[in-house]
Amino acid sequence: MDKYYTFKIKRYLPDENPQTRWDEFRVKLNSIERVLDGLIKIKETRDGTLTFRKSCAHGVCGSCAMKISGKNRLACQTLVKDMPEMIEIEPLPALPVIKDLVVDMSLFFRKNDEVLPYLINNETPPERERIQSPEDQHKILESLTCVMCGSCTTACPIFWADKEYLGPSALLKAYRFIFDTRDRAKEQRLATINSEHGIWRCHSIFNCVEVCPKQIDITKHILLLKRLAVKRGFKGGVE
Amino acid sequence: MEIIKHYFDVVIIGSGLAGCRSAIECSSHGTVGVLSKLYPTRSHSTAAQGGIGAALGNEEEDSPEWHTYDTVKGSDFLGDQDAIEIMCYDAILTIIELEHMGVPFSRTPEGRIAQRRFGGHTKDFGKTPVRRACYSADRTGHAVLFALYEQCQLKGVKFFQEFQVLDIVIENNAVQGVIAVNIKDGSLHVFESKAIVVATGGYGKIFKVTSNAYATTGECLSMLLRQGLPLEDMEFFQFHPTGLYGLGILITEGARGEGGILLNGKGERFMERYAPIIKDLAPRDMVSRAILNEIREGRGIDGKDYVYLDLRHVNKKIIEERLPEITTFCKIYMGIDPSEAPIPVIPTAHYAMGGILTDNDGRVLRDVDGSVVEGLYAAGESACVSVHGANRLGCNSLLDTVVFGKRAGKTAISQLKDVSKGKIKKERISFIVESINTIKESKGKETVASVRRDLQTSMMDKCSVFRKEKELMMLLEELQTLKERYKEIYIKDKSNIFNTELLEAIELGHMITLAEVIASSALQRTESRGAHYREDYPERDDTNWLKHTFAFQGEKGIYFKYKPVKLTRFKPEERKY
Amino acid sequence: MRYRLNIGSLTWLVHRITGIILTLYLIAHIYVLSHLSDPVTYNKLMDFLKNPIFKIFELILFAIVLKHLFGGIRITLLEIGFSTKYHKTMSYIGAFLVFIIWIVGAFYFLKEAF
Amino acid sequence: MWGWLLHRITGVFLAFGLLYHFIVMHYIGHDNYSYDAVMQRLSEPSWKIFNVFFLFSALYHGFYGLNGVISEYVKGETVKNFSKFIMIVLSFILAFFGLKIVIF
Repeated sequence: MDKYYTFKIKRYLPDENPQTRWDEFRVKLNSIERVLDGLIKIKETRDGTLTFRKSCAHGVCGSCAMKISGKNRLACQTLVKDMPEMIEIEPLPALPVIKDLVVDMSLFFRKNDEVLPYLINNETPPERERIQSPEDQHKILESLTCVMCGSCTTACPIFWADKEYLGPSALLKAYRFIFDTRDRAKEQRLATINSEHGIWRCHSIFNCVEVCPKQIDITKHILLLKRLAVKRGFKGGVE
Repeated sequence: MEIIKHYFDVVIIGSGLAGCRSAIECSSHGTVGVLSKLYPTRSHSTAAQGGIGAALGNEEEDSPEWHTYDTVKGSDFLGDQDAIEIMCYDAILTIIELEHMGVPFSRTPEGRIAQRRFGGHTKDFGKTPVRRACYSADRTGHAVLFALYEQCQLKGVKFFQEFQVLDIVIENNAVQGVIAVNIKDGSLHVFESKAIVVATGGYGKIFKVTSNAYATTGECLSMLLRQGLPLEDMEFFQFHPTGLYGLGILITEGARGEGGILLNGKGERFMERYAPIIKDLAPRDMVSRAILNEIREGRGIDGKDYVYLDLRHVNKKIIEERLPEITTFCKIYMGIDPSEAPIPVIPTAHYAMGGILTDNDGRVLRDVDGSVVEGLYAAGESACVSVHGANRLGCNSLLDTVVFGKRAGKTAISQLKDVSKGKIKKERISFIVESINTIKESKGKETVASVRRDLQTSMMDKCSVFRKEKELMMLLEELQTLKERYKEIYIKDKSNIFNTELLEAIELGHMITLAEVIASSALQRTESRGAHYREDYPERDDTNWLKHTFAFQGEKGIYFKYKPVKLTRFKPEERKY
Repeated sequence: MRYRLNIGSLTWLVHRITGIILTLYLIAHIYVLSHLSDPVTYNKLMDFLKNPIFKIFELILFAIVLKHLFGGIRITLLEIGFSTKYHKTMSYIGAFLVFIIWIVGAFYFLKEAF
Repeated sequence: MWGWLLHRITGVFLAFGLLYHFIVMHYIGHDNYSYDAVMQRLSEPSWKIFNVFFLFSALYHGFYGLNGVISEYVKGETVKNFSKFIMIVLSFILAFFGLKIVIF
């Protein structure tokens, strides 16, 4: 059965005057359609200038993260039937807007790059694969599912205030490598996140956990990192 | 319009698995620039769920020879057997390398890479299903892509994110470089290079119901076609049997690998009739045809056009541990829990077997006689070494991207010294800028969306699993009218900044060209083989169709050349499962 | 920044505000006590502080202290390993306990003051 | 890390200390605010020692929290360092006055 929804979209068009405005579009959508389908319908039939990022359309690539009805979500994963009649759509908070719902993500990606997001193991690799028990792999399983959509970091009040804060996504990425038994750069990574703008800025607000499209409990991982840092502090860096 | 110039020894287009893997290979011996329409980890490779096949034999006895046989049989004997052998024998080393790069595979109790059963993969030449798919829960593509992209970052590869390639410049049979536009601000960039690796993936978006992402439009293939290069085996397009009904989101074959079965309206496990031995784990073309056959004969679920994939009997822990992603898909999009309710599925357009003609080392060939385009390489779904032939086995695609991504990168580097630096002439750039402005300023009344929707619908109706001559002829006419309508497209968004409407228009032009190649290739192949099933020629005709088709773009339309399949070890036999 | 408040961010906001108020009060408290060096001015100040308006302030201060106290308990529990699944219930329980203790305390407090 | 840990330790101490402080001040005896009552209590060494710890914990806890707020909300490196410096100076002044009360 189809229902009418009103999409109230915050526009930002650099070439027009005034650059920012709110547009409203009434769209008919059925019960399994999502906010992204609505946006596409509007772009195709109403206003071709409406700009937003999209790719996989089923919640695995992380392109279409935006603020929907006051909360960061993936547009392709938010079913319209779960939303109110009037759906307010804005770009991700706290990042410079390029156009309409597209934000400049480079600051977010730089945060991830700061925690050395790659396996560092300079020992000569063995003949076959490196052995890792299922339990060890399970420890990093949840932090692996992150698709880097940016919803968590841009939903964190600390990141809004302090752009130097590494942010939940970067800290989760640090967790993924610190707790990977094959990685050999644990000290370096801990030093990066042990800084004034690292794990100590997290005040267990849980906004990141509220918005993560992959339902990752990010704060739990940051708390684990804090306990690890405290333990390492007492032991003087010895495992 | 000021133009920003760059120079790289190797320019790689596409940052999915093939692109990143060849970038890693090239980064050690030369400067590498990777262009991508999306941020690399958003490439469609991240949506691959099932696994990556390799005869590691971690869970049960296995051998690359059996893997070769399965792939050859799965390809309905159209795959070049020397290339398939290279892939299956290289697989073991490549997967181990991936693990060393940090890919977090799921593990066996002994700590080795875990493997599960997968469609078409069997033990000792087709006897029983074998555990050959190395997986990382049901997010294998995501796990491998992140590891490869991270290794690229470690090696300092330069990425140009959100750059749309407008033209691959080839002059006097040698690669000069690439013209691209930075989507963020519309600035024009020219990348001159010695070598170009095309790794842009498939073109599933040509079909209406597809599991492919919006970025898979295959415009680089049509750019090469327009410069006289052939596209091989374009009529073979795989339809994955289990896509969520109405959404096209994929339910990995791994679900059937873990014990899921397909049920029709009468609750029968109908696959027993179509593939008595390995039933639901038969290759994808067979399962897709079986499902659509059941629906056409009125045995769909309460008469409607879908069947059930039933996982209720699979023990809950396995579903949670090994299939978490598809569980969330079913819960979020259909509101059902796979361990309690059956999942409504239909075949969806999934993988392109055809693509740019390349040899076993990733070099792009100009013609059937094997003459090479200097400095041009291709890898992954966009290339057609033809290891997949007429139908790809599950988890051979991730393997293909990684094995041939590495080989393409290695060959590109080894030939760097004897290739001269590319030089892109002014006229070529202004020609491109001209063509964009004509699209931008055209005063027509058509919209990108309407032309695209008609293209996708007609391709889905007339050129999907079941094909007939009459329908294909009608399709070709429709494509001609679509070409005319394309000239009348009106773009509302005139700005330079992030103009997605203009990009979609450019992509649409290339999609129409590709659609025409697919339709005419399907029309001229008068037999049924693998994913290409002709209702008017239902039999496989090895005597005169055991050959690859090469589509060329001539003035008067598409013309074809052929080359026999390289048979080494396995003679074509009747394909029973 | 128009963003939807939820229990997590609300608890944090309240914790931060109460923390700042308490630190400011600490400064005032030390200033008042520093008058102990001279008994006369001290007692005069004490009488001045007796009028009911300051009693109300003290009551509000009591609530602020309790709120900050229970917020701190929640955060410390989380940090020593308490499961993050219950962070919301901890906030609700904390708020409820604050309210109960505040009422009981206020009852004694007012009884004694008047 | 140590600063953060001390912040938690002082927090826990303050939690109990405050309850003790409240009970002593508001609920035992009557009219505890007069000069003599305060002086009489201060004469006992145990109350004196408790109050010294209580003072230092309160000052450290409060100003570490403020330090956090500053490092998040104050923009600009120099202004941030300057305001942090001011906070430290202020806390020492308060410590001095506080001690003066408790010791004499």
